[in-house]
Amino acid sequence: MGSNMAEAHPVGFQWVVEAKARGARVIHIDPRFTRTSALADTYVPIRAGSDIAFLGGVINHVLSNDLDFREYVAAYTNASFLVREGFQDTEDLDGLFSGYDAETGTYERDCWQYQGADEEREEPEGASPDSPAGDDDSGMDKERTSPLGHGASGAPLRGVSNIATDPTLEHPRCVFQILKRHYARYTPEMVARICGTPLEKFRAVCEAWTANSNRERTSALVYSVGWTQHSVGAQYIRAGAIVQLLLGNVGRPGGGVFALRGHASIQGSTDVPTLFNLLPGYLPMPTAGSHESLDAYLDDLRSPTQKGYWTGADAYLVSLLKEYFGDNATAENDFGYDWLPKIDGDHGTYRTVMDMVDGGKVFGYFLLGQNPAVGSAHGKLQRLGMANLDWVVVRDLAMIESATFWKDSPEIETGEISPQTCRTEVFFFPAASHVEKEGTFTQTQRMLQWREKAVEPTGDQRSELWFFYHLGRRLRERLAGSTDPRDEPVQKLDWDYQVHGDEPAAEDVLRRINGYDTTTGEAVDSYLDLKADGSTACGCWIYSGVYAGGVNQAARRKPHDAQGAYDRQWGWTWPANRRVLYNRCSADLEGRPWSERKKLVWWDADEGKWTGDDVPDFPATTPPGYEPPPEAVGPEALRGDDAFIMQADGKAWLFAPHGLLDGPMPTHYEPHESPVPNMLYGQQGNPTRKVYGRTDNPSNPAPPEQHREVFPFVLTAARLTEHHTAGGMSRQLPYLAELQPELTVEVSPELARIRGLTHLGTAHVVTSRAAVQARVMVTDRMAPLHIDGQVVHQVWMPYHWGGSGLVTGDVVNDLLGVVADSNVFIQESKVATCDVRPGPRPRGAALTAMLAETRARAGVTVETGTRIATASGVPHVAHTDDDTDDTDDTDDTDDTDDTDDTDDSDDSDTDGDTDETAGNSAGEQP
Amino acid sequence: MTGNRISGPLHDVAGEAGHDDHPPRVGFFTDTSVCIGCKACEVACKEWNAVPEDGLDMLGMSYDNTGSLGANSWRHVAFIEQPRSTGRQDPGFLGLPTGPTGTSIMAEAVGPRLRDSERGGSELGTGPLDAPKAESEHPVQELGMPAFARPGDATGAEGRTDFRWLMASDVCKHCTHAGCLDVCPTGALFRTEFGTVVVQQDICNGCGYCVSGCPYGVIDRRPHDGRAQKCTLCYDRLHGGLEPACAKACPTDSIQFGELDELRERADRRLAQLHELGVGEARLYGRDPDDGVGGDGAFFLLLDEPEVYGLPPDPVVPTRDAPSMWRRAGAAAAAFALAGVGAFVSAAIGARR
Amino acid sequence: MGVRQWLESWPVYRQLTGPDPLGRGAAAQSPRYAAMRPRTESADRVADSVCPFCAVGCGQRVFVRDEKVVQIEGDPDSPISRGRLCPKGSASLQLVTGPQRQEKVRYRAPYATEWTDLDLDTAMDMVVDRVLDARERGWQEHDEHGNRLRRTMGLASLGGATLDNEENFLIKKLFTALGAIQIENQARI
Amino acid sequence: MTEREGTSHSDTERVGEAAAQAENRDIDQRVAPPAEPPEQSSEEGSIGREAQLFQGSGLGRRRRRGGRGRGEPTVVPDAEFRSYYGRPVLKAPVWEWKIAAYLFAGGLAAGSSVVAAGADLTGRPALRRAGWLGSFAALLASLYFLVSDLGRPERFHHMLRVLKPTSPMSVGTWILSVFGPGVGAAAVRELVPRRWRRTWPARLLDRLARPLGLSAAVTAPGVASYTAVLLSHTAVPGWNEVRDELPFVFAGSAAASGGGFGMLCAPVEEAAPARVFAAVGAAGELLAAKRMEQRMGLIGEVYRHGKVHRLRRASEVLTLAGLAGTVLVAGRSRSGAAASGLALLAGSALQRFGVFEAGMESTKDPRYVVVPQRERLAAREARAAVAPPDPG
Repeated sequence: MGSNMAEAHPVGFQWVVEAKARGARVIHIDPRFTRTSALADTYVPIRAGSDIAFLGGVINHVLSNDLDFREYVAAYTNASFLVREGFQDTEDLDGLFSGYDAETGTYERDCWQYQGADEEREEPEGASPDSPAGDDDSGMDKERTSPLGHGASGAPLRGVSNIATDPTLEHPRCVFQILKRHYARYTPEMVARICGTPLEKFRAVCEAWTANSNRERTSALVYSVGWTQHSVGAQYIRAGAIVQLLLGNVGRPGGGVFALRGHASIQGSTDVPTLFNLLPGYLPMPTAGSHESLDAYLDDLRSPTQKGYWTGADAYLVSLLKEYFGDNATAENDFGYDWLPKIDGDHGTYRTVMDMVDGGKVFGYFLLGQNPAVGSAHGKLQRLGMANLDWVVVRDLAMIESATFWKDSPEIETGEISPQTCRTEVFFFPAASHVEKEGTFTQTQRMLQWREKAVEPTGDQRSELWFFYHLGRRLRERLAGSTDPRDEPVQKLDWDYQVHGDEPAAEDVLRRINGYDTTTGEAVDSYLDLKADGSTACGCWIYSGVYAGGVNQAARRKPHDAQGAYDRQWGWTWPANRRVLYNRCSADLEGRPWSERKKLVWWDADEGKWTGDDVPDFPATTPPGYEPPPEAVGPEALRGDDAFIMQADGKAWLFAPHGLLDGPMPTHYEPHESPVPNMLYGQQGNPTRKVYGRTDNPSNPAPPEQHREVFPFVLTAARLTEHHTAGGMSRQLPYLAELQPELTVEVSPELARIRGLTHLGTAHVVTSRAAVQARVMVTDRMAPLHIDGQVVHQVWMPYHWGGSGLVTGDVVNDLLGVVADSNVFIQESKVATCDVRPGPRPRGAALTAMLAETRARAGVTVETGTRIATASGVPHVAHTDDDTDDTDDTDDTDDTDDTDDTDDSDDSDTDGDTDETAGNSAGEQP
Repeated sequence: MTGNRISGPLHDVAGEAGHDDHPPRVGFFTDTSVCIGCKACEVACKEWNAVPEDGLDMLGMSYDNTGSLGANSWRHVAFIEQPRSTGRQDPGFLGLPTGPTGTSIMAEAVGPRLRDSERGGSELGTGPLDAPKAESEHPVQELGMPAFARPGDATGAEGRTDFRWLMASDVCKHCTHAGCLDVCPTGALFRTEFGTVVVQQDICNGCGYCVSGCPYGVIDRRPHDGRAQKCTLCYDRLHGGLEPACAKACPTDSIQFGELDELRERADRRLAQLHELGVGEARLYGRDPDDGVGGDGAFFLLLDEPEVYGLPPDPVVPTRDAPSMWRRAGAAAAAFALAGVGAFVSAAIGARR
Repeated sequence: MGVRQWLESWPVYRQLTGPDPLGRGAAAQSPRYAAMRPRTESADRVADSVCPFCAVGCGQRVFVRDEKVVQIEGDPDSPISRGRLCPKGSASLQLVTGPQRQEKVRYRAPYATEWTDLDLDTAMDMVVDRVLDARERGWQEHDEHGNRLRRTMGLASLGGATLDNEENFLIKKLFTALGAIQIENQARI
Repeated sequence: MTEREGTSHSDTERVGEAAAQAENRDIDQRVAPPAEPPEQSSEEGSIGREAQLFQGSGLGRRRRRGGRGRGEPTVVPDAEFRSYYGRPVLKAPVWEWKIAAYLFAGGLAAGSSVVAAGADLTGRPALRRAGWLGSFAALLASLYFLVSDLGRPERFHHMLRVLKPTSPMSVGTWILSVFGPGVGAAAVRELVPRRWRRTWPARLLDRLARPLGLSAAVTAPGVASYTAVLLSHTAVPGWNEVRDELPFVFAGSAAASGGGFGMLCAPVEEAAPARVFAAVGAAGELLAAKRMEQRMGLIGEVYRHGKVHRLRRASEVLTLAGLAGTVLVAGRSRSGAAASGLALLAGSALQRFGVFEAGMESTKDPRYVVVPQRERLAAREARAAVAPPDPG
């Protein structure tokens, strides 16, 4: 679901094809019939934006028929934990959980907490790098702080040993029963009404999924940005994870929730983040107010009494600061903690772009291999923002739309931008390509692979490493004599990397990311070696081990046919070269594999340690039945069955007492723009979604608003195999451009008839933001759906086109507005509403007038779509001003898997049978 | 060296072509049942062989914007949308408010317009480039449409339920009896020691005969270059012990390269497996050494009739009929000679009279 | 070339004297084709690399001859990709060697209607000036409650998902030291 | 449908499972109905027909276009035919009009050389002179057409690299390389100015011209007829399907044009053999062409429609007129002879262009490839059904 793997990850799809050949059943759940569907055994249609309803239906099927893997669920999840008495479910509050504040559009989340835990109330933090975003600003000033301050650590919990549990799972307030009640109305009939998925199809999926998940068999779930790019995106993944946990498909071979990410190192750029709310290794950026000192920061990050490996956060951060500031970081100056800038809300890319448009706040912009004029939602906003800056630095392989917006953006035609009046200074720096520099990419399965440099770049082409190293060097030279304290961090920076000629040595950077002993200079072997006393430096603790033994482990290339299962000698996978996370779950409570067929790691009683085909994801010598002493903390506090070692309570969270802003359990909310009302609750959309009510960011009306018939169709967009994202790396290449030369809009024959569209004719798709012209592709692959008795049509467009390159076209992202998931600020770009009209779109002033007229007809105002609360019993407040409502925010990461992504399509695979299917599964299957 | 030199089964093609001590015959088995239509084969082939881009035009044939094999595309992925399902696939659109299938719409938009192009659309990159006239002149109309059709509007007995999307990578067949090779007057086309058929670019003078000699419509003359071009089965790579670029790139191993005998066995097993799984419509194409070209060096597993993929259902190498053609020509020549002699003889007789 | 040699190089002669009387195989082969070898064989070196497009992380081998990339193809040793590449990966050679690659720094002055050339060194210095200026103008020492911010809002950056970990590390490190926080990449898009 | 599916399993025996086969049929039967467009009824007219197109028929087009050439009903039911978006299966020949011109010029050279050689042997100097010169001119023209149609004309001589019996073009090249020098020698002798006749090269030429010319005449039948094989020995349905008659059409056409040229250029009194040759040739051509048209199956459509039809109809009329003129007036009237000769020449040329064009047309519609092959397969299957395959 939410992934069009065959098209977006074709080479990874070989493993699905292979699994299918071995008997696995492949199910593809997607709004349109794609190349993935073509190879699947079963294609299941679904309305874009309704996946939680579908998954909730699966959860309901599992729970109401007692089909869960009970031993697994009882032992490894928090199913037995009791939740506080004050907790109220969406069933009670018309789609809201308890704690909702309609004024701010946020939740007070204390009431979601476990009974017995955290009585003093705590700041979150603490999930694992691969566990749900943690944060919780309960008790904090909502106006100003944010859970963004919690990195990816899950939620810190105090008093975990006090949490009340009911091992029988019968207590009405235990997670298991709460879950059961929460999804009780997600019946197959309801799923069919909401998703448009025919009843029989849905039942077939439920049966296949549950029948294939047990001791002997596992099912894998694959998603991509078809899940993340929603206003409820993080909860989509949670919903998938809950199904997989209930069925015992996490941490076991052939199971899992696979995030197929879209860029060569997008995983790496999340781990070693170029993200505003994170420091390397999912440590949070310090938050103003609450993180005034190192101690305050650390206290907020992890509770000294919690379980698991997040208790080592002090060592991780101090080692990072040692890497940043070298000898200048000392215990006396808190290792330079004060030099870190503080965040205090949403500083995400869309917020920043709006600040650019507003002027006076942002002056300069670096674009590093990114083309927001085409690739980001609401392209017009992006271009207008850039046109309102002092300067832009673009570094790319080829001339892209984001470098030439001042002379050839679509706004030239409408008069909104003209070269003569655009003051933005633009620097274009040609970049070195992947073969002209060395370094590591982290692929979608968290594997770092080293690339050798093949040739030198030509002319002025340089790597980013060169650019930033020398930019830093020059800045430091410029500021060397400054006495301004604000320049101190730059002066104190340890910028002394080895160089080859004038090119910094990537291996040296990697070695320092890995970490080293500051006295001996020797590389550390794992994050367990890191110290909080300043004796180690480490750029990214989760990458510790990539240079273990002083050897570049990411450069290992032992042929796959020359090594055993799991290919542990190819590249290096964080953490600790572990290929399957939480693989303790592959063994039962006694540490024996659930079945011979599905064995992965197990307890070797003779040796007194965990062993197996993969690196065990558990304290090496903690036996299966271990009961820690009550005073134990951190890793030592993990019980023998606390398989989720990064969680503060050692358990996988079916119910998230902390860490998510929009509810402890995934709940079906309609997309921000939807043609239908929410059939489950009065609450239409995500009640905490981030809306930006601005005149330049209008929304199409959605129920309960009027005039949604002006935009009657569901629009979704995605990738084609033949192109890459915004097209900068594909539209410029003849061999790719010729394969998909024009922007198309795919419509069903039924819709074509309704709108008078002819195959290969021209049409334009209209939203309240823009009109985009495309060639019409009338195809059976698109099909209308029955949604609660109405026929709803979906249209699909690929989004790779822009104004430059060998093949050009309108920018599909212009159609989208900006509305974001409250947890991770990822925009909802997988679903919107639209109209489709035959013929070319108007141009110039006529276009502007047509859009204005359309908005008027639809009654669109700045308030449209901003009344995010629609449940009964709460005021329906419009959230128009974008200034101060930075209350909700977060960090990313999710349960059992990586998080947000790139750009991609919707769909999915549920792969039955033995083997894992995803492309990110590195290697052979058992 | 005896028998079946110009048609019929021929085991040792390379030996027949004078290659002593030759390696085993190699070829492709393209299993279209696992093709994901990614077109990696097209690109990998072009990168390796420096084949030029074949036109940036949109053809409207599902996701096929290449159109056919030709001088500038030695691999071609066909995309076929059909209102039926394959084997154990479930009917994808069962229970949806669908109307009649629209798979005809594409062909209706594409086919008729091809004829007006110079070579009837058999050259690469030709297709309906422009929007259909009638429609592009549509004014932008305000559509006062109701947002939703009433339930049942589009349903009914005619509603489409089944659907499948066939994808298949086509390539030169490297026939046992190759029409192109037989008619080549320069020896530019030759049978390699691997049993493949290759155009030698240093020899070809662009006579164009091979283009008409090929019963599959594969080989073509490259405009501006003037020479005939087609898949070489990466002859240079074979010399280095490498597999052809397309087979190497193919993500799902739809394109398999290997020794032909082994590939045929593999294909037979795969066919049996698919039949067992209920994919009764699976069939092999070009595998049979008894066919009109003596079997193909590159053969296919298809899920429908060959012509649906643009392949001839029963191709025959023209050379098969060469003896009879020459006999007829000989008779005609004799008649011609007789007429010539007769004319003068009769004239002489007439004059004498 | 002697007459005999010339004659022997004439395919018709070889047809008449050799095992290929019909002239469809050995007799017709040209010397160039007889000697043909894959160009990867003549590479000076081969670099192990990784495909730069999506996140599957397929292995690539980059063949270099005379300091030019002459071929990029899948690395058969990779347990991820087993030597296979998708169309984009297969087009990597064109990506790195194609004419679309820019080689020179380009500069567009305010209100200019065209690009001009700029020396790399000068451009770097100009960027340094601008970074310092924007940082200064956007500096925030405290928020309205007096909490320490110590940051600048004058600068933003977008990109990283296509870059190396090492590069992302330096980007984040430098910007963090400068106090710039609006550092983002595709992972949030 | 079922039957058709069955035929495609030419290797079902190989699968060896009657059960599997039955199952195939089963499945095919089950899925067949939706594959057929629902609107088969006549009232849908062109739409229904176009709907066939998605399985790819070019028929709708043929019908419409055929309107110009008085469309006759087609033989093959539409439902039998499917294709890939109506795209051609075969490549249209890359040859241009020059190849058609070559066919004519080559035939003329051959025909004229026979006339010239006969005239030489029977003492008809004017006819001889005209014949050799005409033959030589036609030969030069044909070589020009041939070479300039090459993609790489400078590599013309590569034609002499090999001698391939399987390649009519190779065979033709070698025939021409025997034919050409003889014609050349004989023609050049005719052109030697009077004042040079006494020089020794001229005397040598004088001596050699006759044997060389005769050798050319001996190869002329080959030149006249090989071009038919050249066209037929292709996958082009419009040429391959007429392989039995085309040599006679072309040989007749060559004779008609050679004789006609003699009639045009030589005095009536010397031209009697040319008249006979032309008449016999023309008659032969007409008869062979008629037979060809009668025997053609589906491919006949391309011959009966459009440009091909117009060209060949004109050819037929001109050839008939030329034949009549030859028989009735050419022996009496110089101008009548000239007119008849011209008509025959034009008729011959148009015949070549017509046949050439028919081949081009026949590749543009996949129907002409698919339908006959389907019929062939069906026939084979029917035969196989009657006589079970040899178990060996």
